[in-house]
Amino acid sequence: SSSHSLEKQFEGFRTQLEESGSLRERIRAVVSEIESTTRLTYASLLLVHQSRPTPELLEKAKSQIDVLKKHYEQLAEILREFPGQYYRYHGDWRSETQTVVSLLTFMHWLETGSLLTHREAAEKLGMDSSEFGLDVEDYLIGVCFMSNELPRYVVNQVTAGDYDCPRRVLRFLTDLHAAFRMLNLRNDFLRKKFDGMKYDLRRVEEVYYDVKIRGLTPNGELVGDQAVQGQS
Amino acid sequence: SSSHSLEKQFEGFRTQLEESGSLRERIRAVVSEIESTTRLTYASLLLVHQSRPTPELLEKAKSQIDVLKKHYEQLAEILREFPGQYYRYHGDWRSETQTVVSLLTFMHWLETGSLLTHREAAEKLGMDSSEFGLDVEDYLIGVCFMSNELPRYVVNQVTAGDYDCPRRVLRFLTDLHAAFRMLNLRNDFLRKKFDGMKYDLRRVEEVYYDVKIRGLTPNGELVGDQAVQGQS
Amino acid sequence: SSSHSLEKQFEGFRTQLEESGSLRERIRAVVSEIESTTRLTYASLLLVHQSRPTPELLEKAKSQIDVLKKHYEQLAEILREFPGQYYRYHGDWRSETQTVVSLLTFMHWLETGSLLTHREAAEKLGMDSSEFGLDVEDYLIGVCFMSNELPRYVVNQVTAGDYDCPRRVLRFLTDLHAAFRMLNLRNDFLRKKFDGMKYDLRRVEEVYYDVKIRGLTPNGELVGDQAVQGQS
Amino acid sequence: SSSHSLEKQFEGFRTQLEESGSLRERIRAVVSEIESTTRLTYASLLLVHQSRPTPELLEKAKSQIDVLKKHYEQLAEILREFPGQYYRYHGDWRSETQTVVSLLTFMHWLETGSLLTHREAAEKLGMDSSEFGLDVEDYLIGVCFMSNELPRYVVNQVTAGDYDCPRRVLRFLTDLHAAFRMLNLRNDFLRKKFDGMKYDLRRVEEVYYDVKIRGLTPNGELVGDQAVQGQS
Amino acid sequence: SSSHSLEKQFEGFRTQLEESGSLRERIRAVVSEIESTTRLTYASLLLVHQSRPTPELLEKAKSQIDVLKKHYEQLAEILREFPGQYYRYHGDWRSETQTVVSLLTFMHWLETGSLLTHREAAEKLGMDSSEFGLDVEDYLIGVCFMSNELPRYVVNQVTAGDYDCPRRVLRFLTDLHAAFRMLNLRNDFLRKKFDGMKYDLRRVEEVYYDVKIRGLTPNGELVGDQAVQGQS
Amino acid sequence: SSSHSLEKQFEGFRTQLEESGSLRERIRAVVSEIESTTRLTYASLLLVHQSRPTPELLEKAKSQIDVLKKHYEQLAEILREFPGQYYRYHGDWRSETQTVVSLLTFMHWLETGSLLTHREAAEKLGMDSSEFGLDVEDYLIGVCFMSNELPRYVVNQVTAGDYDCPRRVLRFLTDLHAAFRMLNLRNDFLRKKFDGMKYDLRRVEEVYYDVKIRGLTPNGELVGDQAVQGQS
Amino acid sequence: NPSKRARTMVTESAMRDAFAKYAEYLNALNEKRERVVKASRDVTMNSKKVIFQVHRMSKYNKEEIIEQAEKDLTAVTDQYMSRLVKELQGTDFWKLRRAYSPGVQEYVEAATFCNFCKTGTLLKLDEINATLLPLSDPSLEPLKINILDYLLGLADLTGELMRLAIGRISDGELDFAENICRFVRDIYRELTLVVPHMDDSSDMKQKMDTMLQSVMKIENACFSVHVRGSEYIPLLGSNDPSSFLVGVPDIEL
Amino acid sequence: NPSKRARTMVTESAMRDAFAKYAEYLNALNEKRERVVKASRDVTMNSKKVIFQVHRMSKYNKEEIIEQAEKDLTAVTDQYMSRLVKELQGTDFWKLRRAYSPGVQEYVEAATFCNFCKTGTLLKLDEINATLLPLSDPSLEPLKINILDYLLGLADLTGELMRLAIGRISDGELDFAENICRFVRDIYRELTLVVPHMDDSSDMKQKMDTMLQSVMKIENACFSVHVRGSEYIPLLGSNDPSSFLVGVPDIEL
Ligand SMILES: [Mn+2]
Ligand SMILES: [Mn+2]
Repeated sequence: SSSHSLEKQFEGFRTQLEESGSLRERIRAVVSEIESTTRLTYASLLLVHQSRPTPELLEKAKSQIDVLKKHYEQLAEILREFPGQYYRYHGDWRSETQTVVSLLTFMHWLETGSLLTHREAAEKLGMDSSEFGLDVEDYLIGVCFMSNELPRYVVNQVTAGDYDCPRRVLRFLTDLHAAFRMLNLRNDFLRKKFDGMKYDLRRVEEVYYDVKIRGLTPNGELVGDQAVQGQS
Repeated sequence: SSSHSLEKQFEGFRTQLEESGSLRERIRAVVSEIESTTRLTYASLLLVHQSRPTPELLEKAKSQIDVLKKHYEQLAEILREFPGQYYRYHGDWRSETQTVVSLLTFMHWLETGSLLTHREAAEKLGMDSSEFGLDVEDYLIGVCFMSNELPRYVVNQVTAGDYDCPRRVLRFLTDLHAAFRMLNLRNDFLRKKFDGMKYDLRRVEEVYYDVKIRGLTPNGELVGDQAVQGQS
Repeated sequence: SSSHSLEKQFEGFRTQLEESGSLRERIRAVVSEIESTTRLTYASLLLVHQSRPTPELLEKAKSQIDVLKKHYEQLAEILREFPGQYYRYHGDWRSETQTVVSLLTFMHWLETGSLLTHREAAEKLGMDSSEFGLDVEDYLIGVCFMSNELPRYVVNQVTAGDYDCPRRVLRFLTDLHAAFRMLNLRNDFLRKKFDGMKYDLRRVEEVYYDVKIRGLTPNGELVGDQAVQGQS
Repeated sequence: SSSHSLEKQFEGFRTQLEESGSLRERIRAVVSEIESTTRLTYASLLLVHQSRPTPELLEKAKSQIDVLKKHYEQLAEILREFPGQYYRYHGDWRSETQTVVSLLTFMHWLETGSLLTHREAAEKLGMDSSEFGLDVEDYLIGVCFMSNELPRYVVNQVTAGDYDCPRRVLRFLTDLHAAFRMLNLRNDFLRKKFDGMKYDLRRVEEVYYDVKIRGLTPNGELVGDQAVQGQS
Repeated sequence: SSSHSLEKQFEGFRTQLEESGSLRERIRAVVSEIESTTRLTYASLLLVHQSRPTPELLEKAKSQIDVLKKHYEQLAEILREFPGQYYRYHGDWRSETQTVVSLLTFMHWLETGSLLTHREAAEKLGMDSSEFGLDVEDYLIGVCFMSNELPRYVVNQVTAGDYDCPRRVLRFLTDLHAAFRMLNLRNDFLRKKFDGMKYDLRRVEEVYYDVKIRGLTPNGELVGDQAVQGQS
Repeated sequence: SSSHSLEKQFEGFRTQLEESGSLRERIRAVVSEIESTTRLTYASLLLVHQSRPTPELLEKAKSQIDVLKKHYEQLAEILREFPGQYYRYHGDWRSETQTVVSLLTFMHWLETGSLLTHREAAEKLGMDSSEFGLDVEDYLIGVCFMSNELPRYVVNQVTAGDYDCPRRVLRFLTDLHAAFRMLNLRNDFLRKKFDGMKYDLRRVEEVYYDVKIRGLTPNGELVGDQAVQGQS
Repeated sequence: NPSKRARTMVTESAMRDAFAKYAEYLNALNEKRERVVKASRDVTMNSKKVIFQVHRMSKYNKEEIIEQAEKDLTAVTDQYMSRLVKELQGTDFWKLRRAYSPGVQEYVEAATFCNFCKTGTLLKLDEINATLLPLSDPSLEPLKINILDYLLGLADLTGELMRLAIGRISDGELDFAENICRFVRDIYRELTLVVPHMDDSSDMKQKMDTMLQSVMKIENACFSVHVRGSEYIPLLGSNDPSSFLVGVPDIEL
Repeated sequence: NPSKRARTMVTESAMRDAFAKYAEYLNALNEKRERVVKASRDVTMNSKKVIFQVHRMSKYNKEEIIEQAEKDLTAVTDQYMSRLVKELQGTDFWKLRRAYSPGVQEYVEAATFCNFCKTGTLLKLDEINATLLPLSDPSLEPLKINILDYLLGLADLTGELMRLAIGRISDGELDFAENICRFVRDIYRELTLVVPHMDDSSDMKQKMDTMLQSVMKIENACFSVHVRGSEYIPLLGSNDPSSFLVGVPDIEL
């Protein structure tokens, strides 16, 4: 009967949805591990605001990256069983991955002063295969999150006596902001985050201004004054 | 019969409702172009905060104004088919136009140090006909937006060594603020934006204070107490 | 000087803003009169639900239409001073006008048994010029409001012994509903109002069958079209 | 000294602020009693919907009115200590008093078929002094609440065989509704409640229709067409 | 008849509701005058930030106080017709009165260097009767608003060469802050405003130290209490 | 050091909270089973609205109760390990248990026409020990949910030709409502649900009215007409 | 320090190169999404028209109306769904789901609505997907409407069925209304079991509430006709309660 | 049918009996809850006063102020917490938690605030619970503040510490402010690790945001003093940046 065939179709739906549900549970278990590792790493990295010696902190944090990478490999493995469904479950690890990216890029910046690229980030996480890649938007959002850390970092570094820090951060952030402007962003989450970067930039400019107007220089001498005048 | 004439009347309604719907879609397409042009132009103009040479930046930005003007002419053309309906669809381009005004007035201020008038702004956009004009409130809100850029500009100019900038901006902003105070604003969006201008003014005063108390002068020499007293 | 020309320009803005403010106040004063006239007229017209003699009620109500017309002429006059701004202030009289339309169409139906057309309604209100017209959606919403009165009217008429009323209303409402179905409505206020009309239709049918099944006819005989014509 | 006189002044402010806080607590305690008494009284009165003998129910309910009156006297006493501050704390007992009014007016209507006046209601609650009166809007809102009970009452009375009830209620509600329409209500809570009264009226009309069309009369006999016509 | 007495009662209600409505309109008309006078007075008083000569500005502002007083007398007069209803309409003039208080206390401080007391403020506004008084919380909030002006005032005075100003303001604000700390504030609007005062205090201290550390004194010598007295 | 002892304390917190978290996970797993069993049972029981033969439906549903009981025993077992913490985790099974109660009481009512008591419900679920009991409020909320099913049930039963159903349900619901009124409810969720029961009652009264006024009786005869008259 | 400066410039230009790639990627994605959204919007608009067409049904013109609606639906499939299919081909269907989901849901609503009016049964997901198959390039993976969009479409379908039922009762087609009632109840019941397993069930839960309201509106309408009809049986002397409504000669109107 | 009627009456009266029991249970519970809420409200109000008292601190009266605050806190413990403990004794502490949680949180805030000002360290949960132990009847299980309420109280503490820090900087007590900064950072960091494990972390998450704002407000204030101070080193010829603020002779004011 009609009612019976209805029942049968829905029976099938239920089976499929339950399968998808249990897949999701497996994903979530891994994601929760990622989240917890990230949190721990972030917590110890945040000691940079207290001006603890950075290399040590970075060393400790780096050791966690491999743990993260292993988790992402587990994720990749799970999804390999369901080809073409990466984006069906993407929402389950998006936000955690964005935080991971912000962590990685912040660490990289502390070490090198430059921006970790998408490819490099993906490699570090083992997300560089075509089936299980690092979503570009997630990478970019993570970079925005990283930018949010910088004003606080600058403020605390100056308090700790590093008067050259604002200049370095301002240059980096200005370049980063300019690079972002090359992107044609839709009216979405990434756009909103990028709009927020403007405030980071403004805050760093203010800190730089505070240091500059008081003539505070890295070595107690008028370093680079001519350069500044040359630029104006 | 009655039922037939009813039908005929509603046939007419159907046509009208569908026309209005498609008109709105055409408007939105143009407005989205305006939004995108404005965003790009603004992005390049904002390089003034990084002390890039202003004349070049202005040159580049100005070339975009004509693009904007063309878009507004398209809007005007569309609305010419529907006389008297400017304000029916006004809400669809308001907020974009306010940003355009803030762009134009900022550019003009950078070039001349004075406020682009409503008439001038309207002319630049080809919104100076009686059917398709530049709404006064939109103009005023745009001017408020422009004022929001000034504190940042001053901070960055001082950092770059232009110690006369605060004085110039303070004078302009003081006059602008006083002019706005003449208006009897209702408790609406414009009023809220104007209330915000107070904070811009305050910030510029602070920067002027910073420069003044340190005796920093346009010529890079320390001005003594007498100079300060001389002005008071 | 620059500061002086600024002042002069803002002097102009003040004038314009105050004009617009006082215009709005003038509009509101008139609209408030319209609202109050409509409320009183409706209140007395609604005595038809208490089976007061219809011709007298209509007579009294009609005399108010001219008052309303005068008010709309005042509105038109006010707006004539501001050509092209009809839709700028449209929101200030929309909802009141919808009620007026429902009043007019109800009266017209009581008198003639047919739907007052958009053009007729506009004429009665003096809203038939191209600068100051009756918005089609307002008209349609008003018609929906009118339809809401019909079930109540039918119930009370039958209670008072008019057993032919359900038939007449049912025919009218069926045609009206069919006409509305021709429109491809968006999911907005009008659509919602139209959905409600279906319930009016159903209630009137129920009453029609109640009467029918009991063989309650005005004269115990089948009344043909002529009766309706006799009523008009 | 200046600093000392400042201190003394603020000492006084502290006392005043604390007094006002404790006053509010006292008021709330009494209001909570009023709320609870009202709820219980209402609950037993609502047995009229189950066709319990009305006089007994009324007797029981009336005995609670004196309890309420005592509570209002407590309120009055508390406020007597703070002359002129009735409306400062009015919001704390408004909504409870509206329910009390709806209780009183319903009881009165059940007993007499007429509306308890504002003065009578105030007297019953001891709110008839000039310092501690019954706010007119609260009274009117209470009356609207009472009207909401009537459709249910009519339905249940008819079910229980009282076929005359709809006629009586309809007459009362029609008069009440007409009286309310005389008021020029602002767009506030009272207006909204009054708008709801229309639905009560409509429902009672429907029940009256049901009874009428079936020829159900108070005396259990079928009334023919002539009776219906006789009334019209 | 019952219906007639109903009508008569509601006739009375109509009168009362309309009275209350028109009372509110009358209040609002006066309050709008207060608002506009205050705004203009404030606008001209705020020229002290541009270092215009204070005595002149005060003279001009004072002349407006009498205008304000007259408006408050109008309010009092209106409310005298409705004894005990002060707090019924209090919300309609609260926020404007807080601004008025901040204006008065700022002017008084500019003239005398001390805080205008609640009683004095009330007297200046003719709000010193028991029926029409100045609410204590409104006074306190007004004082907080006044404190918000002081940092800006100090910054601009120093810019203009008045190096003694920070010391005077700091002493005043320190005392005021201490006095406020005596109050046990609830977590409401006033508490929030008071929290803001701490930032005003800090900013003024910073300016004080800026001036101090540079040895900027009016005459190059330490100025004692007598100077302050000299100013008053 | 101080920072170290801080760390140690928080280390301890984390361990405890993680334990609690894993306990919660175990609870949730069981609750999810309960939820799924309940849903299935409910879905099949809802066929009573389609007038399938009730005894069969009840039989099928009853067989699920034992499954539910087993799940509750699992819950009890888990919590036995954590004495005194029943109410810490109560929120995790509240809402599901309320639905279970509504299911049980609905089934019981269908079978016996009477209300399953708290004790009986607890027994059926094995929640009758002192450590792991059925919360009284959960029971009462469940009963309210059950009441929400009744209007729909009555409507569908009448459509299926059972004209006595409204009378039976009305009597039950009236008694239930009266019993609830004995409770002194706080302003919480239960109170809100109970307030909703009023609407169920009203709806059933309306259905009873609809059937009664049309003289529809269980056996096609005028059963109990005299009783109704006797009551009036 | 020129070398430092140089290094920074290198860094900066490396960043710009990287971002140029991101920009390219995002532009391509956004443009595709934009096209898909537009296609989806067209599908929505035209599916709504099909639904409106079905609502124009009366007792007398049922066949014509449904026939026309089916033609319209076929046109939607051929003109608009095919465009959507083309835009999506070869792409990850899940990635752009949010861009086309509204259109697909409305299409499901229209297709199942037509089908129910014609056959009284539920058009299955597989059947819909079968009609879409010919639209896509055989070399690529075809677009399959996923379960979620299908179920979301069904949820909206019940609202339209409710409107239809009220209309049918007005037309005296009691049996039709009762069929709808049964059908909607079945769907509602089945959905209660499936919904908790759906990926993102939050908006679906709200739709379930609306759906229950719709079911009850139909039930109340059927109830109302039933008690009314029963009252007249003694008056009419008929035994078939449904006959009374149909029996009223409509020509009179 | 008299037997049927009788049966119904039995049912009805059985129902009433059952509900009489529920009513009794609910009344007892509600009254207890009401008393606990009142006790908790008193604890809140008086704890707030303790906190306000601490804020009255200046550089010169610190010892007195803290001593007075501690006395006030002891009074809160003895008069109000003890009432709460008495109301709760023997009860399931978790069941009524929502009734007393606000009071307990504010108490934790006050106690840890006093303690920090006195010792510069965090008063531990065990220590607080130890002070509560003597308040309860030894034969009954004593009230222990649970971890959740303790953590929620700590979260609010940071807001008060921020206010205190701004005040201390004003008073020239830079070291004090820096201590606060360090302490608040530590707490914030530890909480980030603990919060995700909390039972109901939704409101705590919001508190974490507020807390980060507080941390940054303190950091910004310290920054501001620092750059200002550094500027004057050449002017003053001093080497200790913190000395400049403290060094300004306050008597002048
Ligand atoms: Mn739809
Ligand atoms: Mn606090």
